Amino acid sequence: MTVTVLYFARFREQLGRDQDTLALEGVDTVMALRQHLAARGAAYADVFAGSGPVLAAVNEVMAHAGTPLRDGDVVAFFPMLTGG
Amino acid sequence: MTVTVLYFARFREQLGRDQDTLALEGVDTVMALRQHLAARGAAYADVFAGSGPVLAAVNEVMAHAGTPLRDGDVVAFFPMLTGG
Amino acid sequence: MSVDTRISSDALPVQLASDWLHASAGASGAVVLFSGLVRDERGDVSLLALEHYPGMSERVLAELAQQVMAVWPLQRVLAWHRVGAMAPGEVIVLVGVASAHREAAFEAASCLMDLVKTRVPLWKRVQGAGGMQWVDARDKDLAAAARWADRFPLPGQ
Amino acid sequence: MSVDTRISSDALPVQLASDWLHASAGASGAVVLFSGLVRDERGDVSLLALEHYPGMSERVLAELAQQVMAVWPLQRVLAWHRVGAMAPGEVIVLVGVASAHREAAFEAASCLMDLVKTRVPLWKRVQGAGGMQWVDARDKDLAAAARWADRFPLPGQ
Repeated sequence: MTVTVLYFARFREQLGRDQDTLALEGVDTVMALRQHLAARGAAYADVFAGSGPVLAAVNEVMAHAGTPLRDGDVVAFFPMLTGG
Repeated sequence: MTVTVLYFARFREQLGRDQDTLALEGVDTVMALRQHLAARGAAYADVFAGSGPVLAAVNEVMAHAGTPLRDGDVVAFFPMLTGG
Repeated sequence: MSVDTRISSDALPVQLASDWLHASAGASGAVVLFSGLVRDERGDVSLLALEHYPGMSERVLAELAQQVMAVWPLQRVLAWHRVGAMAPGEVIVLVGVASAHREAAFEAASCLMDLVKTRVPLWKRVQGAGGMQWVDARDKDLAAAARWADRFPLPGQ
Repeated sequence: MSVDTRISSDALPVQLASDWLHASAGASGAVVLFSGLVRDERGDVSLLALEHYPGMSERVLAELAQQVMAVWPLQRVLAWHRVGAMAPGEVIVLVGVASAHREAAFEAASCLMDLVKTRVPLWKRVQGAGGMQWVDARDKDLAAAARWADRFPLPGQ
């Protein structure tokens, strides 16, 4: 299946990009996607296997580690929110 | 001694006047003045010996029953406050 | 630090109040402005009239604003109260603060409103179907004001 | 009952927000309007920039306003948030409500601000002496938002 992955704020800067489009096999939850991303290289490991909190949204709704992924999903990863 | 007594809101209407200037003997606290006023007639009795709360200020500062009175004081009587 | 209080029989200019509070921007991160309006009570109220004790009302309002300024870290405090006759929808009272922090701003503005309702010599009556009626003090307002009693002891001789 | 939410890269018009909230006057007896401003931190901050997740930020903000409307008796709820670059003193966010009662108005406005700070996908950075820095989430904001957790459960799939 194919998912679009978006990166925001500090993560976008650390990765030097704002999105990836990934063809995935056997990656069927947010946590599995996060582990998959952590293995893509040093910058990805810093973001996805580092000590800072990683929030996720699937199709613009806040998600948790076990949220299932489906073909065509848009998954966004971002740090803690600091609006207002 | 002489004191000026002011009446506000419902009290002013019940008494049909907004102030009295009184020459007093032996009336030396707010409570004593209130009792003195209650004896002045039916309308005064309704206000000053009735069941409703009576607030008082002496020289524009909130007072209590035992607040002493001095010559020249301005004493105001009024019902509960309802601003805002 | 700056305080602006007034009692006025003219319409209260909301925008002027808002502009004044926002003018401390930069230092302040938070402005809260409360407007109290004459409610029509679904058509039951056609007029509201506010009587005050001239001299004392101004002085008490100014003192309350100063006291609130002393309790919370505020840059500006505003309290404008209207007296006289007002129609439904008109502004009775404006209370606002500017502060570095929003928690302080909300708490201070809410406190000052509670105190204005119960400590300034003001009396309200409304014109309804049954003629002009004095409004009774509400237990809810007294309870709200009682929350602040320890930090704002009642004056008294 | 009416809700107005927006995310905008233009300056937020405080007066327009205030006017809209006051336009339900008559039914409403209380308007509370909160403005969040860029603090200069005594000269340490020269610029603030807000990034958002377009699409999601608008949707979450609108949902929060609707949820607040469902919890308190409100006539109007407004939540306008600015994104992009801002100077100290400029307005970042406006949150306001109109209600029949002031207790509801203060509580609802304060709650909505707590939720806006912690649930809308927005990220702040500031330009200071050390260059452009991402702002960390504050424990205080998370604690403030946690007060409402039972009435405003977090969405999630």
